[in-house]
Amino acid sequence: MDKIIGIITCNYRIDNPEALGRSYPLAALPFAGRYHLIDFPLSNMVNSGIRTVGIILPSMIRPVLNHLGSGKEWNLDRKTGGLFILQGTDPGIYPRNHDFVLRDLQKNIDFLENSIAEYVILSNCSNIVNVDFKEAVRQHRQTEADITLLVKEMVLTPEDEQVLLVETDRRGRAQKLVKAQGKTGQKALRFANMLIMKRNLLLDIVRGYQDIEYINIMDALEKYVSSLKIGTYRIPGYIGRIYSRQSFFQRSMEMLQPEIQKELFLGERRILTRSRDCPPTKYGPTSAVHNALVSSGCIIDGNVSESIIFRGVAIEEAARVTNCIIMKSCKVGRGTVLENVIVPNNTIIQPGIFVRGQPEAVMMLNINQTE
Amino acid sequence: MDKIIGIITCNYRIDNPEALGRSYPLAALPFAGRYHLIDFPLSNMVNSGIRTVGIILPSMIRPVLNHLGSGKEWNLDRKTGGLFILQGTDPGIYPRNHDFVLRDLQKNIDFLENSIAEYVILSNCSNIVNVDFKEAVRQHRQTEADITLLVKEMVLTPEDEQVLLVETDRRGRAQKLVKAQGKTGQKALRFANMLIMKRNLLLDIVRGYQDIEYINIMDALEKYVSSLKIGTYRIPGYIGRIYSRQSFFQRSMEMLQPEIQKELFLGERRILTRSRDCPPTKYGPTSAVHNALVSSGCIIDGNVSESIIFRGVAIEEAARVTNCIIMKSCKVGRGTVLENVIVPNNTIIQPGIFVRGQPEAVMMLNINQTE
Amino acid sequence: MFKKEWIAMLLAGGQGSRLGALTRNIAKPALAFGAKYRIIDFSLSNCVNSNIDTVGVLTQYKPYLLNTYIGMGSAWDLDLSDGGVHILPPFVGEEGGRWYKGTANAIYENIDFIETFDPEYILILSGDHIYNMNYEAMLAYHKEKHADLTISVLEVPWEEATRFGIITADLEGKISRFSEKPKKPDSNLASMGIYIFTWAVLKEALKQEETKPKSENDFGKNIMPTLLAEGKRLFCYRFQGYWRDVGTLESYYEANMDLLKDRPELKLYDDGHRVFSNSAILPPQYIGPHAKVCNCLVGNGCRILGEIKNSIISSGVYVAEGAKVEDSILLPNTRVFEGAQVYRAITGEKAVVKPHCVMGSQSSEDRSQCAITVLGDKGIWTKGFQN
Amino acid sequence: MFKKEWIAMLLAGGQGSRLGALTRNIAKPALAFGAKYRIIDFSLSNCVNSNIDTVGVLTQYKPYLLNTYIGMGSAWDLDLSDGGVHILPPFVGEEGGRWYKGTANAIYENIDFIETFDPEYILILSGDHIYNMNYEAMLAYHKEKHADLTISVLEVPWEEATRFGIITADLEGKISRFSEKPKKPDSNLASMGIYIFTWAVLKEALKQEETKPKSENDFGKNIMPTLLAEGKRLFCYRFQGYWRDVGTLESYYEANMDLLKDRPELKLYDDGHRVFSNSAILPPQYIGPHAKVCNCLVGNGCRILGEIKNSIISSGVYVAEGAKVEDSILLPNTRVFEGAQVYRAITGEKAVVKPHCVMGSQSSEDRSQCAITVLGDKGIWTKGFQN
Repeated sequence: MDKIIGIITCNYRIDNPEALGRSYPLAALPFAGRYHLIDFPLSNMVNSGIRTVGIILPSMIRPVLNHLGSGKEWNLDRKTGGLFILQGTDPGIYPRNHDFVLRDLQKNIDFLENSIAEYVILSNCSNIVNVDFKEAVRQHRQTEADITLLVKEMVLTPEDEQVLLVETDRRGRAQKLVKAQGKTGQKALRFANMLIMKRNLLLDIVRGYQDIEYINIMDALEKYVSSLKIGTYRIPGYIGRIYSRQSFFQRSMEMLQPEIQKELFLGERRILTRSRDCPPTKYGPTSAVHNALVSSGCIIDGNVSESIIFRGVAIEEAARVTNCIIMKSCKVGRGTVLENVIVPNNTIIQPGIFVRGQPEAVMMLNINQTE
Repeated sequence: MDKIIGIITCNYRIDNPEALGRSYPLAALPFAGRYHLIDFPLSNMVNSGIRTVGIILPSMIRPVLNHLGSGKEWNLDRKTGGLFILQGTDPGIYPRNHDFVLRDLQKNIDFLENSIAEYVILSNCSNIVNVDFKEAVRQHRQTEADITLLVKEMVLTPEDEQVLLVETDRRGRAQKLVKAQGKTGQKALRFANMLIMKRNLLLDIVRGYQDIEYINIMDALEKYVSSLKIGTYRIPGYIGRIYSRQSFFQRSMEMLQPEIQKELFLGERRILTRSRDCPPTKYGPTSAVHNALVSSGCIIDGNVSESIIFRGVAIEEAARVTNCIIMKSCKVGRGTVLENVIVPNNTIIQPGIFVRGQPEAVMMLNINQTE
Repeated sequence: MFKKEWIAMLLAGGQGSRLGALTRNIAKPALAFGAKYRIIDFSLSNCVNSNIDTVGVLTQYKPYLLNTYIGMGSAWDLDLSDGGVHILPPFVGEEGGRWYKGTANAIYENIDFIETFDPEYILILSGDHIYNMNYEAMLAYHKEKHADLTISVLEVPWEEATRFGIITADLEGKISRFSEKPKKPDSNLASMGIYIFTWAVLKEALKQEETKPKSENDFGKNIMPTLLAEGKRLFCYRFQGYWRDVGTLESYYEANMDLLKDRPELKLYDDGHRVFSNSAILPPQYIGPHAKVCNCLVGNGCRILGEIKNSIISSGVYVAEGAKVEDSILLPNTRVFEGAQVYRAITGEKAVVKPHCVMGSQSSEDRSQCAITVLGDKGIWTKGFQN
Repeated sequence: MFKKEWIAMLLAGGQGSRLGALTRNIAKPALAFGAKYRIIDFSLSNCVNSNIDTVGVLTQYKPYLLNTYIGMGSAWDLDLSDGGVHILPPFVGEEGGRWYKGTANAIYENIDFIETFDPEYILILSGDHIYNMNYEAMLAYHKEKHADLTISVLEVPWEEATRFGIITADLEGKISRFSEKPKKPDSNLASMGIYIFTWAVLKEALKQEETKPKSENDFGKNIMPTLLAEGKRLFCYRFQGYWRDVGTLESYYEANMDLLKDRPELKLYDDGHRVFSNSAILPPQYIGPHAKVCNCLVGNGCRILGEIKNSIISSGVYVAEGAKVEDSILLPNTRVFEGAQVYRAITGEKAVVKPHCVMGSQSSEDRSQCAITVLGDKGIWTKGFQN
């Protein structure tokens, strides 16, 4: 797949990002014990043989750059191709929920122009998915589509209100792009924020819209639905999207299902991430752990169930952690009880504390932050 | 030197940077056939055993990040330490010629706080120099200075008007920091835009000034001259500073001196840079080359003298290039004559052209730019 | 290459035959240890933590996995353009090929390699010891004593001294005698097999030794006695802390189990001295809804659905529901299927324990007296079926 | 490791004794070539440009410099976690150590390595050929013909056919005969020593060959004739373009000189097919005020103060003022001092030509008839002093 390059946008925004704790760019949001959201599109591209990936940075660049490092873990520390760090445009002005702002591509048009690739795959970082782009490109070629949108057939939940749906004809060709508003409970094809097109077509679109700067590529596409051949590729496996604290929590808990673990993290095309030198995790004689994902470097002496535990967490004796997400380097003191809580990085929780959120309204703990 | 970290500021500005051609950040200005200015402070730090370097980015981040890549060439693609990419503050507001704006350090204070290093070395990227920081730190320790400024004894030229001079007592302790204005022809100690201090002292200064945001660290130091022990370290070898197009040209031509080449580029502590795969340079049967630095990947069939030729340049038969800097991937057509000219990257100069600048007012060619 | 003050040479050629099936396919230093490490991680990490930037690794026995594991050393920050890790297998020269005859000969054959760095001192290490140590302090001692050879020693219980190479030294630390496994030890200082030589002295000694046709070309047996006899300055450097030679099944097992103690002597969770390793990217471990995990060290990518107790569970291990693992070491990617039981056993990489089969003795009373049951790499255990 | 469609095995064990002093200290594939390359760069770059991501490099003779040069393969983008370059020296197994007996035996000894990738096809290459080639087209041909073995061939002039291994094939490309250096060739298609085997077929053939005690275990001499005799499908793939075996001093010299032609057949300046190499970071070359440079290829870091003509000047070479180099190849870091003259010579790495000394014949008339004068690595030339 040396004829395909990827672009990942890290600078779109979601409603109320602060609800996820620190002001991370979403691309650097920690997930499933050791991953960051950008790992998903990046690994999917690399696992599909793509060797050149442009990363459009968010305004807070450090968490993303520090996570990517040299790109070694994705075999992207290369002489030809590799990671290209592209600067995003000022995020203050354009609307939220715009994934692919043409202005960002305009600013980095030389990345597209200097390439000799035939195709470009665009993706944002809001989906938890392991998708084989090779298959999608094969279909794109076979159907001779101008653009292929990756979609997922699903029953809409109230959380999906803001997503874009694709209405197709019988052969899968897009007829209309519509908002999901008011369609809860219906079965529909949700746009999965990934699309494939010829590099030259993308260049045409970017150049064509250079005066209307802050337009989202999807808004531009709406107008072309009749003139261009826009196909759809249905993602076969699991896909989960993160919009908010609650969907972040739900998606995280879905990672406790062994089938989903296998699909995302254990196969040949597994999701890759930055490797860190942590010792193995130690379970003491008094530990009791059930249905939990536990990352390395932890010392577990207490009780953990239905939870996600990140790297370097200590859970002391007689502590009880249920239905929680405990991010890296936290300490849960002896006898402390946590239920339905998300605990951000580096939080020290003293012994004997009791915090209980509700399953439908998970709490974000915000105490004693040392970072 | 695992007890020392480095910080390189890439986001200061010089007067009229456009005079150097494209709007490069100065850190990415090409120099001496294959180097960029950031190579100098970065290599000096690495060659002195420093394994952790923070880079404060300019607002145009791509040229700098693309040049640094994974940091492999400097052995900085590491698990512990390595390159830390730090975001600079908005450069629009503060004055030019500020190298070390406290606001930049404040914004990245966690880099300083998370470190366990004892000392910090700060440097900007405007000096062409090969300096052993180990020696400077040894002297810093020996003299028990709070801060050591790296300086160079020199006779001031009109170009040095803006620089900072350090007046010292007999033992080399700084008594006063003054501007060089009106001191042309005098012998003085010029501040070389590099300094050493304890990490904790730098943290104190940064925290102390958090309300006066855009102050340069040197302005802060002026006030401490009497209360802190500010020493000076005299750089023994060559040092050249770039302020403007003319000084860029002069410094470049100084690279034709074999002694300076040896000192900067050929010894054990040589300046390192990004390696690129270029074929060797081919000199045709009709070539005549004298007193020139020629980078790899060139095809030289014409005449070249007193010039610096970057990578991948083609100089056709009967072309005559004298006292010029030809940057990468340019083509100089058959019979074309260039004198006292700087030619930016990727310029194609048709056959039979004649361009002559003056030795004291070098021209910047600006035609047919494909980039 | 530019002059280095010191470089390290790591002897990693041993077959490790006393480890039986575990080292049938891999060199001993590449053997997995402590749920996520390989034995050589400890020596290499010690080098990095001691600011040694050049390490030659002498390999001979089935080196492929070891070579691949070490690679360019980037896992230990040793992928340096001016130094770094170098794998040194035996090679064919103009006069034909020569295998390494002994520890000293392996160094002798690589004198050219060493000379490219023109070192003052040379540190000789074994690739099969488990310990955290800063060699810088030992070098400082070597320089202070103006020694020709400094040997790192450990105080052992007197009753065990007969099992070690024992060093007799005066109050200053100057060595007067070296006895290999003495019947009546006059000292309880055991050699740890860690040497700092002044390179000029060692080079001379290696060349002399090569001229002796009957020599075993071994550091302990030949080089040290010769230097002592010649009146060279040999000193011992006392090391305090955890150190284990894991050359036998029992010592390998015990060293692993030491990590399960309440406050293990070997610190893995200490930020100041990190143990680096080269590990695959695996997800966090998953502990199932009916799992029981008690006093275990567990690596990444494990899926534990059954019961594990007092055990070392390496990366990528699968323990099915209803399976039981006690007092055991499961090496990477072992799979223990439903209803299987594993007691006081070591399973090799990618080994399989079939459903309802039993390894080791079920009765927990005298288990610590039993022999350790071993299943080799990719081995399949089908014995002891129980329903 | 996951299944690969194909992997490459690169034979780099040869001593290259016909290259004399140039390969006294290094394996032939590590010999410098063309002012900034080493011979193995061409094969490795071909692999990368053909999208092959797994290469085993079989080494045996003085492999240290080659190992260091190849490293983890990052210079060729071959430092991949799932594949990449693997150095494969001979090793000691349970039954003792065995050197590689021949080209086929070297592959045989590494069957375990190959099997970890479970390939369909295997590409066998030599580390001592200079050419740019995309092996993907050859693989497509191999698949199209349902071949068991495809051999890459080159049309050579009929009068030279007696110097090569000659392939006789029908119009379809099916091979009917193979004759090593035939006196009366019936074809002018020469084998380039590049093979694609269907792995299952090769594995079987290698195992059979091992059972024959008198076999030389060589691809050309043993494996190919056996497969032909067994009626396997052997095809030849015609390569168009520049290809040179640089196994002798003369062919090595000529291949270097070919690069100085007006339009060299070997394209080094072609972006579509890049030749990668692992080079030190050196400054641009400096051409002094009184230098004369005419028809030369010059590498980085050179300081040319004298006169160079029709020569290949590798990285880091110094030519003093008043010195003269003609029709020569100076390998990396050669120093030619003031007044020295070098004609039709090859100087090894770090060689020195002393002031006012002369190498080779000064008279330019019959120079091309003269033997090539060779100075080995680190050699010092003190002959022919003239003042």
